[in-house]
Amino acid sequence: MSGQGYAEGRDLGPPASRTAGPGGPPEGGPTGGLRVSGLGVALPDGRGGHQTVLELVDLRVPRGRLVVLLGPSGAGKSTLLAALLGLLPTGSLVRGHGWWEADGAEPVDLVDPGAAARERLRGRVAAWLPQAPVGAMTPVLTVGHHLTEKARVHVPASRVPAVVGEVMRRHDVDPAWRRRLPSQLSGGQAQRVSNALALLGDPGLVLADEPTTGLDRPRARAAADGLAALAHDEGRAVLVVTHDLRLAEEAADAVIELDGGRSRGADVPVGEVIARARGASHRMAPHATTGQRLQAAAVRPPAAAAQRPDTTPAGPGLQASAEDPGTGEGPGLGAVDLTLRRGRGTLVRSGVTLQVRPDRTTGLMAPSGAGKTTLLRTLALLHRPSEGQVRLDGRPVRGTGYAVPAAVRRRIAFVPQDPRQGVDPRWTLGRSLLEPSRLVGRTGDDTEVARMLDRVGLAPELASRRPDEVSGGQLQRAVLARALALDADYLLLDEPTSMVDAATARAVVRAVHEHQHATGCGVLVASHDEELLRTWCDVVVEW
Amino acid sequence: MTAEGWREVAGARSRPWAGTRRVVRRAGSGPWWIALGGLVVLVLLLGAGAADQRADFSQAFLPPSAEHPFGTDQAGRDLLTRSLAGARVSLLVGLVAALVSSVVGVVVGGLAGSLASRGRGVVDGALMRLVDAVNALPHLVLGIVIVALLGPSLGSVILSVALTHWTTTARLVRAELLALQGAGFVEAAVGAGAGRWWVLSRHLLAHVLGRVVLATVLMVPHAIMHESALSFLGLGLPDDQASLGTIIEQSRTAVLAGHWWPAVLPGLLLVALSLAVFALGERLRPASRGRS
Amino acid sequence: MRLRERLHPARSPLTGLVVGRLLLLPVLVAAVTLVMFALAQRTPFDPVLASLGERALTMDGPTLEAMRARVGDTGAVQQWAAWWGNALQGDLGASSSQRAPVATVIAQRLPWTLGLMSAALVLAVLGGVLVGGLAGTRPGSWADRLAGGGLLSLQAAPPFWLGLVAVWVSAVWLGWLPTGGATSPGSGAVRPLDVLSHAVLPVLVLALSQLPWFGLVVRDATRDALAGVPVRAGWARGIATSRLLRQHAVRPALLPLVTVLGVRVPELITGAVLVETVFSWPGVASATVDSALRLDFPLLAALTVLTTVLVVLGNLAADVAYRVVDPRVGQRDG
Amino acid sequence: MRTLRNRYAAPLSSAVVAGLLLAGCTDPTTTPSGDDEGAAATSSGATEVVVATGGEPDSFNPVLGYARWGDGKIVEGLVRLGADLEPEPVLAQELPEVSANGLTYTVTLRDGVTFHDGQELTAQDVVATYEAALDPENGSPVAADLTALESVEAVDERTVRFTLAHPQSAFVTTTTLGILPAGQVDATSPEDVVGTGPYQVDGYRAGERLALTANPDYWGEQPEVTRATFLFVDDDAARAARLASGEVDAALLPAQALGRFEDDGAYDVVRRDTADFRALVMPEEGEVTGDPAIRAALHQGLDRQALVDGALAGAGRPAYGPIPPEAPEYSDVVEVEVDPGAAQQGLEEAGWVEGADGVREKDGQRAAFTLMYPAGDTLRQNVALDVQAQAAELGIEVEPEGLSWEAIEPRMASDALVYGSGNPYNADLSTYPLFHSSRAFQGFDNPGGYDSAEMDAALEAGRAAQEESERVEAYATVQEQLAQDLPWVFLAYVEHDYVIESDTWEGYDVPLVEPHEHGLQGGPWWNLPSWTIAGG
Repeated sequence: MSGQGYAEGRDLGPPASRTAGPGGPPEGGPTGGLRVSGLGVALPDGRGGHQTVLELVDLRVPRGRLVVLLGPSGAGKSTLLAALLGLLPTGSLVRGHGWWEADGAEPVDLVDPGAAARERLRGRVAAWLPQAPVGAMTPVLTVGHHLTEKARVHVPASRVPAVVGEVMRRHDVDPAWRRRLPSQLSGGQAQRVSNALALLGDPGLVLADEPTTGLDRPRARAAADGLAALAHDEGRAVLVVTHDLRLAEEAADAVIELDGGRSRGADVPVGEVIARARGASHRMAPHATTGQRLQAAAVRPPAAAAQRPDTTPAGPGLQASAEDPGTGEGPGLGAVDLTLRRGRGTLVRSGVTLQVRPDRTTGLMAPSGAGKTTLLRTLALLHRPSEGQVRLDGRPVRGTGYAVPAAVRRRIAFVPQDPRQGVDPRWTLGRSLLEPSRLVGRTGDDTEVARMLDRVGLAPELASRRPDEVSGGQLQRAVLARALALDADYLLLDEPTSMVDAATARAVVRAVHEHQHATGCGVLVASHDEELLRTWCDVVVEW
Repeated sequence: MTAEGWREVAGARSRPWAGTRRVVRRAGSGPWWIALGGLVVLVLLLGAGAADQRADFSQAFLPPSAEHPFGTDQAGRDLLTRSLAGARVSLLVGLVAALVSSVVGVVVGGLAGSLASRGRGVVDGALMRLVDAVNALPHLVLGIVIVALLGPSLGSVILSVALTHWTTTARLVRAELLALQGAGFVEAAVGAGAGRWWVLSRHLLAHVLGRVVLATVLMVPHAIMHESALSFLGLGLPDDQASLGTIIEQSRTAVLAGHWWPAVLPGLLLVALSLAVFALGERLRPASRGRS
Repeated sequence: MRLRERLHPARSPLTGLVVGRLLLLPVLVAAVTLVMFALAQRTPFDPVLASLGERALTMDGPTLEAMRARVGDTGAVQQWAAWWGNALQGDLGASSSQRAPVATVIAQRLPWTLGLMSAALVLAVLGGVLVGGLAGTRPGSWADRLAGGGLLSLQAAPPFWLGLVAVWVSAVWLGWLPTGGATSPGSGAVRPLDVLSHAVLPVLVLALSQLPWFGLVVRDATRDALAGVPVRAGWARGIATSRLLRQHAVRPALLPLVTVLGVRVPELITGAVLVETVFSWPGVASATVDSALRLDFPLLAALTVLTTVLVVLGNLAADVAYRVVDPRVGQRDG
Repeated sequence: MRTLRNRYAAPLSSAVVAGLLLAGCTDPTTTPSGDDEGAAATSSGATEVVVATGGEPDSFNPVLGYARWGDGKIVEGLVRLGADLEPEPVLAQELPEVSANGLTYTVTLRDGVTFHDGQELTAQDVVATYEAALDPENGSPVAADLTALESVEAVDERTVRFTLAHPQSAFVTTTTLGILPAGQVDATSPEDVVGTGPYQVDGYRAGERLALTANPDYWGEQPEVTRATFLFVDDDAARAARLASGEVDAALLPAQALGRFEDDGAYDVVRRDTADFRALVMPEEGEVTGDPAIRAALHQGLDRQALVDGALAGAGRPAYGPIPPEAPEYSDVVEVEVDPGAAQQGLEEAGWVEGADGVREKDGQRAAFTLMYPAGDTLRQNVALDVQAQAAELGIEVEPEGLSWEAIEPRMASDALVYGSGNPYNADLSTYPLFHSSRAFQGFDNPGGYDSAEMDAALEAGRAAQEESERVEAYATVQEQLAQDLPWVFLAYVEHDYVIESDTWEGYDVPLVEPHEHGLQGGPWWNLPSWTIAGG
């Protein structure tokens, strides 16, 4: 099959057009760039079959341009980069091409150049800026070792020291770091080393994977600027895959959306694509009252939310003055001046004050690692705060876990981020779903399980499956269904959409909305996805 | 998926990491594991009725033949029969020792794990220091001491193996309990109002037991090795309860006289037995792998 | 909370570790010997028979009974305290099985055991890295399967059996390698070449019995490294495949190997006991067996203490090495 | 692996060597007196011999049991027993002069004998050595031989007088005790043991080896073999291995391990007759073992020759009593015609009838007993297995059980035991401790608890006999009692096998009958000083 497919690929010939993309190359600069046409990728699913991740992707990245490929987690963005770099897992199937056109040379297909050509290409054409720079370096080798090794790919041994010195100067890598191991670098230092490593040898194409993950705003902006400079100042073709709308907004020359394995928006101006992505919240079909509030939230300037909750009540939403989320008084689930530590005492955050009100959806926006999960677990009475109080309807709750009366515990439902952790792997989904009702002495039956599954849009057959027999998205919804079945007064959701596809995310949001509409419970959603929170919540607290 | 146009990327199979995925998938499966597992059963069944053989010195040291596949020993006894009986003794000693050490391990680990999670860190700490201490003892030397002082017998061999090997299980149980305390599904049950007993009986027990069974099975080859080493050193089971180690020990002199089979063949059986039990454990592994 | 702070005062984790273990050591050694003395009390262990050895069998009955009558019955704790009292003053007692002061026996035999163990360890590590690296960098290949099956089988093979097979092969077939002792019996001198030729088989067998574990560790770690992002990133950077395998797959796999060497000390001792017995190597490990078989209590007690100390120090070395060599450990949360 | 090899290979491989050298260079096991240069200079093959014996003797001090029969190469006694079991003078000028009442023995010492350290041998040395052996503090096994000795005194520098409490006909055989200088009777390490023998200690490693060189000042003839190294190798397999790899010239080997060496012309197998018997001790208290019919059936029904051919691999001869046929005290009254049919018939007549499982029964008692043997002793294990097989034919169930001596001792009163002992020199020693009622359960003496007034009287008479004929008569009674009561079932004298490099030495093949104890003293090297170099 592969031989035949390869031959067909050749028969198609190189693309005729060599004109630059929208805007054209900078004057006097290099021509050419990346042109992905009709690319599809199917990954082996581990059971002998294949799962199509990319259906049909077309995009072009001319030299001197920065193109952002937008898409939610799991949309296949990283797979696209893997296909271009030759890093697809063994047994993957591809179709279409990713042509790389260099000055006047014969275009080469980066996706499938043939084994011999791949050996010539790798490391020379495309630079990969992986998501976590430290994790992409071999932990036992020093920075200097990495750089020297890379330099030897490109230049004879005699010139290696000079080349390494040059690239270190250019990328601001302190000579003292040469002897450090990757783990001894800070995040910013690692980023610079990673850049130096990737760009040594002067590749024409830069492929960056989620460059802003885990960075706060200023550092994310710096990263975006750096990438833009690679395109605009150095004339490289830069392709950035991300789900960060702001990055796209700030740095992109063109934005392409990836959804359902297909690319869209190649011919549309950046602003429009971003606006459409922002507006995508309408797909989540909120219930009426929330829907109205959304409009107001969407137009609010982003910076307004960036205040510390301990100094000023954060997230001045529509009714901010009436519903001050910071006092911990009155009805609601409140955090009052909490100090959160994790593990053996690492300080996560202090002075946390927050109020989850009934029939309201509160959003908590923070980057990864900021302590969202710790706060949610504290509010769910699973984690003991080192200082401060959790108040339920104004009364402080003492203790955690078993120490709290069961009736009190049942008033708060918590949906953890990773659904695989959330259900007993030995139990069928049906048994897990019935656990809350069994705990209060009711013996649930199949119809009850079927109703619960239906609420989150799952088929009743899933009740007899075990967790490892369903997909992550299905499991996420099942865990949500169990939480909803508690009929709790407060529902705490930790990154409910980060690990699922767009369809599941929509189903999750819809189910929560319907439940809230029916019961009037208070909801707290923690996420790093600004767009999700802005379009969903009544109040957003930003850390 | 549309059938046409898909192709495999040329040269992908030669990438350095190409095989890693295949290996992970293949681990713990395959018919030869099952075949080896069958050997254990075979040994248990065939070894059962073979103990009482009378000596017949006219048949001493016959090389392997159709009649005596393992040959005969210095007293003219069929070595295959003796080896199978010996393997059964080895296996039983291994099983009992592994069981005893698992019981000790579960008690200590369970105590430490549940106390640690209730904030009784001092007891937990003390128990874990005990585990460290026992771990710091040289197993075979301690076994030698125990057997030497208690006198060689089935009981002291089992005791000496069990007393030195419970720490693995104890650590495992404690770690498992602590990890499960924070597992999402336990927290979910607690959040839904479950009490300690509910969580213990419905969730924890099944998980921990699965692990313990696996650890016990994997400990059996180790215990067999210890037993045979002690027997080989003349500190293990006496000749009339010959285990494989004893049989090999008795054949040491014969090897030099050119009679290789009494030492080599039972040794091969010992290797096969250990591998078989190990393989059985590997088969159990995916079944008891709950999380992740 | 306060208690915890008191138990774990603020200090460098490494010093804390070392100090803690070194404090644990005397307690452990004291406990082990106490258990030994207590066991000796409630067993058929007969000090008179033990000290007489074979002589007891040919000895005049009345004389034997008279000697028994003279040995007073003292409690385990008193015996234990007396033993330690003497030991701390440098008197470890006399070994009946070796007919020499215990201290002399250990001083004479320890170098042989340490020599055997260190040579075997070096060979085992080298061989393990070679086999494990070869197999690990070719996952799923026939070489990998062969190495995997071979290592597992070798691991399942008891060292004493390997030793016997080696003796059989070399004594019955080859006939030119000495199969026992450490020096040629004819001369009193210790000549390096002579020792080397005697050491070949014991060292090889001990190395072979330790090799599978190292090989499997290296193979798995290499395979893990191979499946990780750094190898892919290196490949995408254009690093040559052979170099990639060496530097980015095998080399990271050596790290866990180096750090867990100390943990293997008990297994190494186990192997040494068996190998020394098979090859009549004049080390402490075979003396342990002798002393146990002849109930030579003073020597057995001293050797148990010695091996316990060795194992604890090995574990400590492993932990320290782990923290020193792997900079990532210190930075992990909690 | 290139980088790895370049950078680490050299230090690693040197570490291997260094590790071994560390062991070698610091080897403290050679004695300071060990003369390495001498060894190198005289490495002319045949003048040196390397012998692998069994385990190391417990002591090299004759007072503590070394060279009990006067055959030590380092120490010498007043007399020694020749291959014909006749005493011959060594340090004594001639055989002791016995007084008429048999109570005083007077010995005149040989002239010009010096110890290895240059001291001259005097009567005081003899007295000190014997007094040390009598001292209960020393726990000397020799004391058992000297029960009759009341006092020993130096008449003058050259004359020693022994005074006995009662006459003992065999007293001369006990004057084989090796003589030490008066100041060194409590020496423990072989390096401190100073004798008058043809060889002196030239290097010793505990548990490993003892090296001897010819004593240049020896009073007698200089030996041709000037250097002998004895390796102590407990393990039969290891001994065979070292012999096979040519490291040693001669070794003690069990018959089972002879295989290859018997067919190999480069080796000479020396098989020695012995008085080293193996017997079943039948406890008096045992329901089955104490039954006369059972004992008689085993005595008559066990085929000794088959046992020798099978369990002993031919290395032995049938035994019917504790005294070997070579000894003058031997009486053929103990011998029996093996007849399993008659044995079975005897059992039937005594009421032992065959049960459902083929095992005989009498009054609900099954004819079954446990037979203990020391674990790890392959020979006794084989004997036990053969007895089990043969007894099964008679309808008696024997269950062999290998145990440590500690475990055996408390069970000797109830369970049968495979026992080994015997010497050709002294009938008193090979019977009195084993069968006299006063010795019942004393240590390992009289393990079955046999108690017979007639036997006690006969043993005492034998011990006190002055005349040869009187003694022979007494032991005839002893053997008659044994044949009648059958407290033990004697099975075989075990032959001792030795392998020696052929065509190198001569003179080792003497018709010696060895005692139970063998190793350093026995074997072809029993008369090492009189070996001659072949073709020389």
